[in-house]
Amino acid sequence: MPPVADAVVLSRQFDDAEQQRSAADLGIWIFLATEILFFGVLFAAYAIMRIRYPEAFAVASRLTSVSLGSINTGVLLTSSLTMALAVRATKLGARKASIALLSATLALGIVFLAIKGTEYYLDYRDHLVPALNFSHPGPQAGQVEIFFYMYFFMTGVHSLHMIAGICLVGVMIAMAARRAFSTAYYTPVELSGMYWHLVDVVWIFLYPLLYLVSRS
Amino acid sequence: MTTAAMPVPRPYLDAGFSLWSWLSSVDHKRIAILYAVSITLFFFIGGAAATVIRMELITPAGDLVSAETYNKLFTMHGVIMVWFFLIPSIPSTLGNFLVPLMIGARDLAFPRLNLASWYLYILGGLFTVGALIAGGVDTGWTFYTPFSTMFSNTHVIAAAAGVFIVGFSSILTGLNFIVTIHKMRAPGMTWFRLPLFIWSMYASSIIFVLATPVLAMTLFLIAIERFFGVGVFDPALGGDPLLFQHLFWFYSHPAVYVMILPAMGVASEIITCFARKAVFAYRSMAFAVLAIAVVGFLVWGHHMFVSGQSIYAGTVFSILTFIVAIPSAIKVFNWTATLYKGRISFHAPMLYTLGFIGLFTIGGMTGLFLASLALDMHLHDTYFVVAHFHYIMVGGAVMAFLGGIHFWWPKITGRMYSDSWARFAAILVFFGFNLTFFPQFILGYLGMPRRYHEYPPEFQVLNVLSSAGASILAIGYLLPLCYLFWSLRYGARAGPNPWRAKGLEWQTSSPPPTENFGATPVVTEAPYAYADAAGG
Amino acid sequence: MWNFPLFPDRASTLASSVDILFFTWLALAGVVSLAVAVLIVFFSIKYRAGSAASRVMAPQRVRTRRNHLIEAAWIFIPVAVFFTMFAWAASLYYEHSTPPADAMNVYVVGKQWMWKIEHAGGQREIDELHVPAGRPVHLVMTSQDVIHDFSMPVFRIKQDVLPGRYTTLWFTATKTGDYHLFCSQYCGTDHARMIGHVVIMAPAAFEAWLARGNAAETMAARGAARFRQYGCSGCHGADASVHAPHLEGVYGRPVQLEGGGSVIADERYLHDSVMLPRKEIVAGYAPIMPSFQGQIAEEDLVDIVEYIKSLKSAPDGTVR
Amino acid sequence: MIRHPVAAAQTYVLVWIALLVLLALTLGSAYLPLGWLNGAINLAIAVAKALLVMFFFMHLRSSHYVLRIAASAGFFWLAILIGLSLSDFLAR
Repeated sequence: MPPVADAVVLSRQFDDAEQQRSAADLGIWIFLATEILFFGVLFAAYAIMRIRYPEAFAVASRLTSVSLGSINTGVLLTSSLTMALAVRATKLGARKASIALLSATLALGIVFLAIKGTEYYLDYRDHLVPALNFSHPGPQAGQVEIFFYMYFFMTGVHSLHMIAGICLVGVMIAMAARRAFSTAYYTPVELSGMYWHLVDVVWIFLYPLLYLVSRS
Repeated sequence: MTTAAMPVPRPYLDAGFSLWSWLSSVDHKRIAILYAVSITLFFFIGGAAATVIRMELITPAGDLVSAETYNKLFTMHGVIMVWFFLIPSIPSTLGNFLVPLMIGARDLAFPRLNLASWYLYILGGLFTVGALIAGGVDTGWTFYTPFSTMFSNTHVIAAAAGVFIVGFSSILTGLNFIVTIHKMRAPGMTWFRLPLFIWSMYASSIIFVLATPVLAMTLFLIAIERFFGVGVFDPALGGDPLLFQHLFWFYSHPAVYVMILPAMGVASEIITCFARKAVFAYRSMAFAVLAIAVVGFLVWGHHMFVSGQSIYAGTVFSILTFIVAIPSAIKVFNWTATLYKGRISFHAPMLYTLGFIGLFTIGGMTGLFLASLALDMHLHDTYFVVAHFHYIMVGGAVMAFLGGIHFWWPKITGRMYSDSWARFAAILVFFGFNLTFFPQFILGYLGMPRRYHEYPPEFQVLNVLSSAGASILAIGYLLPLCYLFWSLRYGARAGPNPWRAKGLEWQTSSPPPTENFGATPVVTEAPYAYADAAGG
Repeated sequence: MWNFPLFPDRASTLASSVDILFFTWLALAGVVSLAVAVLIVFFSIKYRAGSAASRVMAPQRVRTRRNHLIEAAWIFIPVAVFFTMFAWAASLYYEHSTPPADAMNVYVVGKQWMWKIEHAGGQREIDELHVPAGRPVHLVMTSQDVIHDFSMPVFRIKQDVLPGRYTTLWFTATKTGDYHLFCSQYCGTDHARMIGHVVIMAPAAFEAWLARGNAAETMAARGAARFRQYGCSGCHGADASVHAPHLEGVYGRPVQLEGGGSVIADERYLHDSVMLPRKEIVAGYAPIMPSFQGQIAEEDLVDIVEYIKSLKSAPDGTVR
Repeated sequence: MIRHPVAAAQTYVLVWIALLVLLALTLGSAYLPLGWLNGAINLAIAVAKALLVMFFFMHLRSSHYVLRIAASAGFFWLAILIGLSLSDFLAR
């Protein structure tokens, strides 16, 4: 470790940098716990609707694009890797590497959204968007529509979180470029990373629930 | 217990006098004042709605306001009182002011987040008041589907948006308190030296952060379902209205504990001070608030015994509800035992608190009537329920809130109010409250449903009694406004510790300086080390 | 004005049981509240500041054995009381959730803001429920729009009435008279006007009332017409070519479901089979029936359900 | 100053590879006709992936126990929400 030469931005309410950093750590985890319950409502609604309409959910899930969904999962998992490496680089004081890795994360995030947008377009083309142009042949139309309502709601809220994450990462890149971080002070990058990973965790659960209900 | 007082530094009230110095302050004490002013405003808006409701109910016929207006009035009364007064009341004012002072910190862990919470609160309030001005909402504060999604023609989305936003204010406040209590305690302030008020703030914060997101997303689902006509709550679309009720009460039942846990914390502080004796069984008091917070999450289905919920689920929720009553019962017994062999004096805060214990006991016991499955078949959605939860929320939470305001007023403002006026107001509120709400228990057992704009004539006498009580209650609530304002200018200087109370907040000057303490205090003894009572 | 009631009339077998439960709670709550109040007042006077009462041996923060015993007592005594009361209330509730087999069915459809009630004989009434004393009555209820609640304080019972689903209530009236009927679940503008009467009549008077009622035809007869009108008979009729379950005698019998399990074909099952045909599919049949959700009014559906109930099984006693 | 030791870059890469392998497994298994097991496997793999992300990328492995409690609280309360709701929907 290089000696801590850089000044830590210490807020007046804290006694030392360690207290400040551990407060931030605890704060972000509590925030993430609220995010889990925020998404949790959708998972609960999904579970109850799926138990109620198992066949319709199986039919509907087959209408999603499993290839794009799987690729997107890979993209997001990879972005988590670059994010984790970016945090590590920032902690080590490797500014250029950190900027590069953050930029990669940002790019992968945009790729994810682009693929998601493509899927939305395909769904629109196939008349699968509830309230907009939904139509499905056969007697289960209403129940299939419920699946797609959940699908758009869950992925939509997730995408909003992705957009927020991308903005955060953008700010981190700008801050890193301004040399705002040091080996002693990197809390913003770390917290952005935590947020990014949690959004990834949410997707890890969305993926099998939306794309893989009944492929066999 | 702590270092000697420094030469009196500049009080936080003098840190700036412009409006902007308040609106941009990140000092937890100034933010507490911002909240105090705003929740008082909302309390009187909600109270005005209640006044018209009680006036309407003086006669059996719906002759004062139309049915539409009446429905909008009780909705606004509920929405404003629950989300804009009761839930933020003690945590956002007394909690904000006292949490750092009581644990010996300079501020909350995230002061700017704290200010952001207040702005979110105001933004949410603007949406809700906007919905009110634009024509109101008539769904009831419970937003039950499919009425709220498909059948109501009022401004449901705007009101839901207001509640959604104010939810994030609660979340951020809770997050701030948890981190502060974990990380910012002064040296020597171990977990079991924390004042019980801090324990109650901690328990409430757990509920804030874990329950509120569920409400937020549920209201989001309501808004989308209403706007786009697709969703999971309307049976006509293949959804289930009981799903909404589960999600709603998963938040809204713990939210009741967010109202009463802080009140319990306040009561514990005041009783021990005016009995000059340590709280009886401190540890079990601390564990009781945590138990209430956690088990309180497992009982929401008792709002749904007659909703068409499975009878087995109803059984589970019923027994869990009995279990959650046990820690509350323990607290009541422990407060009573605290009085034993004390040296009790009866200043206004103590009168409010003794009133709180009595009313909370009645409210809690009647809750058990409602938890009994077969009895709830009769009492559900009647005035019995209305009386029960007003005993908890108004008799409990508001009494304790007023007690707390009177207790810490000298600390917050540096001034003493007129104790005789304050005692008179406390007694007036107690009698007014009982006259308002006790007849409603009888009305409920007679079967009068809640949310009725008109009612059968044989219920009139009891309703008139209730309305008469409400007018006494209104005077009881307006009085403190007068003498407390009066004290700001003419009250005697309080000094650092007018009640000779224990606790770090009393060791700094009144009003405290911006940095709270001259030097970080060091804690060396258990809480409530009142020595007077011992040794006869 | 001054002879207002303080306690409601009681007109069912259940009502007295609920009242006993209520008075037990009232006694318990009274004892506890009074004990707390008396202790607070007593301590407040005896130990007021400046009083000469002895404070020796005050339980001052010392965690003594005696304190533990006191605490244990006021934890475990309430626990025991609570569990007893829970069990009592729950058993009463269960008793109340299982209607006797010989109960007479009455159908209730709630809509903003009225109660439409239909008797098996086809008699219809609005905001009034005529029932005989001394005979169990089983209410099968549903809503055309929002959630309502059918509340009869005189029987000490109520039940939410949900759209898209049947909920039930039952009672045996014991006393003739005219009592309140309320909607207890807030349902919109005229919620307070969704009220009516429960008229309990002596059995003979009730029969007379039924006879002079407005029934042109029985519910089953009306249901038979609806059965054809909505096209049900096209598949479920005797000479239909589609492979659909026959409905003769199905009511009250267990139905084997696709994917295992069975369910008793009660009113709820018949209702859901029309509205949500894919929820419980009869074993051996393709899930081809369309949902009638939004196509059929609940008022018509209760007629059809009553018609299906009236279909007797084939002479050999089996379901074809 | 830095309390958390910085993990080696290889660790992160290995975790990433494990995640991609699990992704392939879950995708592949979804095409095998296993009945209800499909859903169970999918969920189990999702839990495994989430744990990997949280323990390694989010450093729960080396975190103070209070942070682990905070992290599990969200999931625990979600389990309460889903579990007790299902006690109604499954028993109706």
